[in-house]
Amino acid sequence: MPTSRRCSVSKPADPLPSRWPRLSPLAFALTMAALALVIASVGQVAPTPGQLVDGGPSLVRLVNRMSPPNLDPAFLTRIFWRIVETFQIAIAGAAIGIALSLPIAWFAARGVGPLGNVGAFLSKAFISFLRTVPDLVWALLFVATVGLGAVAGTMTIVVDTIGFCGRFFAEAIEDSEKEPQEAISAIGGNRLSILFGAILPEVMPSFVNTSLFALEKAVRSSVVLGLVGAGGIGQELKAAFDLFQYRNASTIILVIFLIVLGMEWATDRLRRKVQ
Amino acid sequence: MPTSRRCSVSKPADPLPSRWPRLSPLAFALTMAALALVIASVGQVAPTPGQLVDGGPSLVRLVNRMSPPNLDPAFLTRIFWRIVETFQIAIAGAAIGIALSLPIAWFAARGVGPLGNVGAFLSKAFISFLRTVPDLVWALLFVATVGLGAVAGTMTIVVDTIGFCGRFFAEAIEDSEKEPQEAISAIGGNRLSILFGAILPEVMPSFVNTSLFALEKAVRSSVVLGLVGAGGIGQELKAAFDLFQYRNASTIILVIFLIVLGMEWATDRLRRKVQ
Amino acid sequence: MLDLSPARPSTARGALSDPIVTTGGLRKSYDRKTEILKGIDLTIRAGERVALIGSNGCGKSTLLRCLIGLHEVSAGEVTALGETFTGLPAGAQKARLRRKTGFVFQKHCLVRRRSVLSNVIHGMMSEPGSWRAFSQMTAPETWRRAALEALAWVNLADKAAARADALSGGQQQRVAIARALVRQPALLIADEPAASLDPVSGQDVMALFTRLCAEHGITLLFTSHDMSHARSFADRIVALKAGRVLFDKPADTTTDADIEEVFRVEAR
Amino acid sequence: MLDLSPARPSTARGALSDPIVTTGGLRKSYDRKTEILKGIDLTIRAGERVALIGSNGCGKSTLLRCLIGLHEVSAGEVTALGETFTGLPAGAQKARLRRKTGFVFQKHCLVRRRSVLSNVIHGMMSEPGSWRAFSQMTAPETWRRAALEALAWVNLADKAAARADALSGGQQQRVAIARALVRQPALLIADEPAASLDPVSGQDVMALFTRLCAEHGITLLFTSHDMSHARSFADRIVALKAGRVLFDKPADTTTDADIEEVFRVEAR
Amino acid sequence: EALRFGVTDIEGMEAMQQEFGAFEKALEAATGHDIELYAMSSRTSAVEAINQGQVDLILTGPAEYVVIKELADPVIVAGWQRPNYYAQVVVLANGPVKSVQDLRGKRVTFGSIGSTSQHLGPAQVLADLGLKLDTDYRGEIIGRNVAVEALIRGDVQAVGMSEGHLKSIREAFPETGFTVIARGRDLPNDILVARKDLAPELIETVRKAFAEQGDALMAAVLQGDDNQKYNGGFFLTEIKDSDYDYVRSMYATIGVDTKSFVGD
Ligand SMILES: Nc1ncnc2c1ncn2[C@@H]1O[C@H](COP(=O)(O)OP(=O)(O)OP(=O)(O)O)[C@@H](O)[C@H]1O
Ligand SMILES: Nc1ncnc2c1ncn2[C@@H]1O[C@H](COP(=O)(O)OP(=O)(O)OP(=O)(O)O)[C@@H](O)[C@H]1O
Ligand SMILES: [Mg+2]
Ligand SMILES: [Mg+2]
Repeated sequence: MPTSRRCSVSKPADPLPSRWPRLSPLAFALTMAALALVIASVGQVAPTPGQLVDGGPSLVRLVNRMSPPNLDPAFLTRIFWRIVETFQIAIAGAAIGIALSLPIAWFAARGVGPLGNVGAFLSKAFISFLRTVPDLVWALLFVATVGLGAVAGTMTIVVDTIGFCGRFFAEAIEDSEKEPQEAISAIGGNRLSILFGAILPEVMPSFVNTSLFALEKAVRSSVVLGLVGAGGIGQELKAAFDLFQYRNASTIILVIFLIVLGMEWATDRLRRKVQ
Repeated sequence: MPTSRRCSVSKPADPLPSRWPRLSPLAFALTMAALALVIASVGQVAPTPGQLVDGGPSLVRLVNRMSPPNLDPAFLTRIFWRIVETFQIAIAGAAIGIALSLPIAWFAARGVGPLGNVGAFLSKAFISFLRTVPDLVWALLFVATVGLGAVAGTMTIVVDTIGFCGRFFAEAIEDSEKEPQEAISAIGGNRLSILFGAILPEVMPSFVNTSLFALEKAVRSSVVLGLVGAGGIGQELKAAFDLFQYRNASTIILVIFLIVLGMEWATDRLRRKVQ
Repeated sequence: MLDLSPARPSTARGALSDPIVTTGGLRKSYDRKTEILKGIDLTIRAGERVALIGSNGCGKSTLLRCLIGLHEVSAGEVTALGETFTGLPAGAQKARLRRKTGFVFQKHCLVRRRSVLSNVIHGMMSEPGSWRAFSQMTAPETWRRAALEALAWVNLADKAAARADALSGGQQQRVAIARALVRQPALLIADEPAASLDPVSGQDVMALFTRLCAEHGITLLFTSHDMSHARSFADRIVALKAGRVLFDKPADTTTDADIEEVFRVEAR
Repeated sequence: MLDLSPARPSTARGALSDPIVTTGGLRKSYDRKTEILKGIDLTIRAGERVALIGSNGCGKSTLLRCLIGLHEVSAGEVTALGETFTGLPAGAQKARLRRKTGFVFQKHCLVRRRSVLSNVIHGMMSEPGSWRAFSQMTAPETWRRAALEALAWVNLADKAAARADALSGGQQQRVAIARALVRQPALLIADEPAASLDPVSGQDVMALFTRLCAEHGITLLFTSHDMSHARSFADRIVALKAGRVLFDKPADTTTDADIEEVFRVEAR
Repeated sequence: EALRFGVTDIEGMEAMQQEFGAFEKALEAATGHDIELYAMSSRTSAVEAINQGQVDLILTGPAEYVVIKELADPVIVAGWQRPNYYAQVVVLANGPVKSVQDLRGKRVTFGSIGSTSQHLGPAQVLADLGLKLDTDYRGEIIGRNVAVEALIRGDVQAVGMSEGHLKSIREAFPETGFTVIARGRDLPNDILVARKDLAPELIETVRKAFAEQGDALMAAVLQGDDNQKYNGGFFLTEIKDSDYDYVRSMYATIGVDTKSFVGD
């Protein structure tokens, strides 16, 4: 400080730190390789702006073909019941999936979970595995186990939800602020105490977001439920396209959009509640 | 404090706060309704434990049918090229999608973005819209615009990626620590300064996670690329199932699983780098 | 940026200069139940150094934050650096106001994943070409040098390359001070700047403030729980109690009895 | 939980009681370049109150954190409350050690989205049935009462229901103190407990510590930048400088010259 | 006891009720057994369901039958005739392709892998006319909706589909003209099969119901909108497995050996 005796001793020649972070040669090479890969890929398969501009008329044609949406009351009633059916399965599947994701994500969170780093890796691998095995295989398995229908549909959604929520919950847990956790640990709290005392309050908004996204995904997903003969709004949409009933399809899309918007709104409200 | 003069004035009868948070009647009713809905749905469509236990033998049978994986070199070579093809499209699509998601998510983040709350809501609605419109419709649009093939595939993945990353980026931005942002704002930083100075360093781990998940999703997604005739490993997997070549399918699943694990590992490394 | 060449004439003590901050009947409540500030009338003149004292939770930080629109004012009017507002200042007003203000927070609020130097460079964010202040990578050479100099003032030049969260509590506090000083603010607001500094560093920082105020005509408003700091480094002491100004006196006429009164707890 | 009935006999000053914390050649470096602690030998006896002083960044917080295994010790040995370890204590050791320790952090580290009462109840987390300490909703009535009482000690009983982040800086600090005190720790480690407290609250908190130490035989190790606190509330003062113990003296024989020496900056 | 009746290619229970609700009642009346309906959108899960005994009866298409026969060895109950069930190759009316021979070296898309009318049938038609898949033309699997867009745009030159598909496409694209340049023989019938370990008396009861009360049952089937494809058709009770050898040869045409299906 200039006015104090300290000032005189502060070496005037403290060097400016280098502008760029110092990377190890390996890290540098990897970064460059990744960049080159991205650029090469983008160069080969990205659309040119001209192509995009040309798309205007096709867009108009497509929209024309899809409008006006079919608002026939009988059709709307059918759609309504399909949505009820979908929601029932989606809510149950997402709720069970979210509940199961919580402990699994805790196990999978490095440095936080109770199983150590190896356990965390294995849990992460398990979550990835649930995600990698295609829906069709789960469908086969569940059809063989519990038969065709809503129960198998629920289980397929459970698996999908764990594959998704498990990863994002674990990430939120790993990224949550360390200080309050340290504080509880210093008082003698165990890992469970840290989880419930410090981590959960902190990650709640992120969990709400992930969970409601999982629910939304379950409602939107068209493939999964059909595979096990469970039907739902997604099937109706697929059927509309298969029969080239574009006006029916646009009605269904609009309805789903309204639902998604509603859930977006609910997510926002809930997140502000737990903020 | 007991030993000080303050002690004497502290009212001894400071009441214990009530155990439960006080909810407005409306909030209470809504909470109860939501709970009832979840419980009712779970009750109707959840599997019983017995059903799950019975599933063991079917699982074994299914695994038997899928093993050993087909390791024929010719087949593996084909798979390899399919994966290269898929990666090229997935990387390009995800990279463009992530790049576009950044500004959109900023617009969509309540209280942070430059467009105000209405702008944020509209941006969120836009992101939701991209997500709601089914892949098939995007495929129709892009095929009509740029023709069948890799470019249309890339664009479909771009749209999917924005629909996903837009939401999760926006959430991360909204949830990021407020104090450093306030500090920069107090010094006269504008919204862009706050974004680059305080928010981005803070949300980097979460962005890395979301982005690499989006890339993984693009690689895994079986439907999207097939829709526009861009092929890819997902298409190969679907064909293997449709033609009941289960051993081929299991090879493909294993390969995808290895890739997913690799990306999981990369995610972890990268996130620790930016931590 | 501190331009160190021709020091502006410091305002003579005692001579009444122009008001730079004025509050009229400022009230603030966070919720309907309790009002934290119950009508504060305060005038701070250019070049003055004012200490704000009061017991924990009396509303010092709240008042400081209201002055630059970090909190909405519930009632009353604030005029700071020529900008008059009620509630929150409008966008453009806020920008103009904050461009000339330096603010040191009680919680130092550094960006923990960035280097110390980057954090100080953030102080340039309201200069033209502000995007270059995003981090030390993008900053122009002059800013980088200015930031390093500001760090040298608080004796942390050797930590410039360290990550902000690898610093001790007191060191972080000093980085926040450097961030507020790197550019020459007309008004410097500092919320307990010396709270976690060791005795010598605390003295040094207060002396640095005094020197900068004298040389560049900076107006200083700071809070402190260290009465010796308040008495020796401020021209004036403003004491808050129960949401009102208890007294507002020149520092040299403030007595021990006055101070005791500030922190005395009344029967509720 | 503080059991207030039959106060354990406080250890008489002067009489040498058993060591409760011992470090032998404790070294600590965060990275390869600089060693923060360069061999600390320290003995703290049961019932003592020890103040740790030193300039910013000299390693006080680092030392305190090493004692309960929050940081890995690079070299040397620590014995605390009968647990001896090098590096990091093993899981079970850590649990036993921390069960008997109260720790007040320099950054108060409250869980900001929980109520003040919940935060204090967290102090019970190492008691049997620890899950009930997750929040005030699940806690048994006795713990809730004990927490409210601890809050009353620091004069915050009326804020029990507020969210932790709705408190002022000094109030948060006091909540952290209540959290460390709510259960009767054998060893209380407090990192600048009075840093952002107003003068009277600071005195009060230090007096509270003293009283609890006397009544319950608690051992106190605290850091402070307020030399008057160190001198009047500690039995012994340990000064750190340049990674070593500069002196370790009874508080009443520490002179002003000693203290000046601690904070004097040598030419580098 | 209840007979579990599954239909492939129906999307969900709701749709199943709508299409086959009336038929369910009629079949209950005709057999005296309770009937439960199940929907299966994928043939993979259909195979799984019949193998695990989750359904007793499956109504399915010819290509699926060949697979199920291979993997689950079911018992044939009755054929469901679909008049006008044939595959065709569709091109743009005003496009460059005027005959099948023009398709040499061009791109042709098939709707869904292994589907009788969209993949096997059209490929067989072209093969019958001398065009070999993947040597004389490039065959790709692309959904009908996208394929039609691509056809209009000129990316592909022909699309394989059934007669019903073309009808709905003509309705959706009134401004575009489509021409059929090749058409196959009528495809084998849809078929109702029973799982192999279902009690023979039960199978006999069902078979008798179709033989004796076919008209009533068909009238009930025709209550469903999508089931109009059976309009004018009959239940055929004299169906042999060898009737489907034509489908097996179609599989061979697309390069799939039906013996290589992996079952239990
Ligand atoms: N976000 C908030 N919501 C509700 N009440 C708040 C909030 N922030 C502060 N308060 C309350 O306002 C009062 C004043 O807080 P403030 O931070 O201004 O105190 P202070 O004078 O700066 O105290 P300290 O010396 O401890 O920093 C306190 O009683 C606090 O509980
Ligand atoms: N996580 C870390 N990584 C690297 N260096 C660190 C880290 N934490 C602290 N340091 C360095 O260690 C030294 C000692 O820090 P410490 O927090 O122990 O100081 P202190 O004595 O508590 O200071 P203060 O009085 O400011 O709280 C400082 O120079 C600091 O820069
Ligand atoms: Mg304050
Ligand atoms: Mg410290």
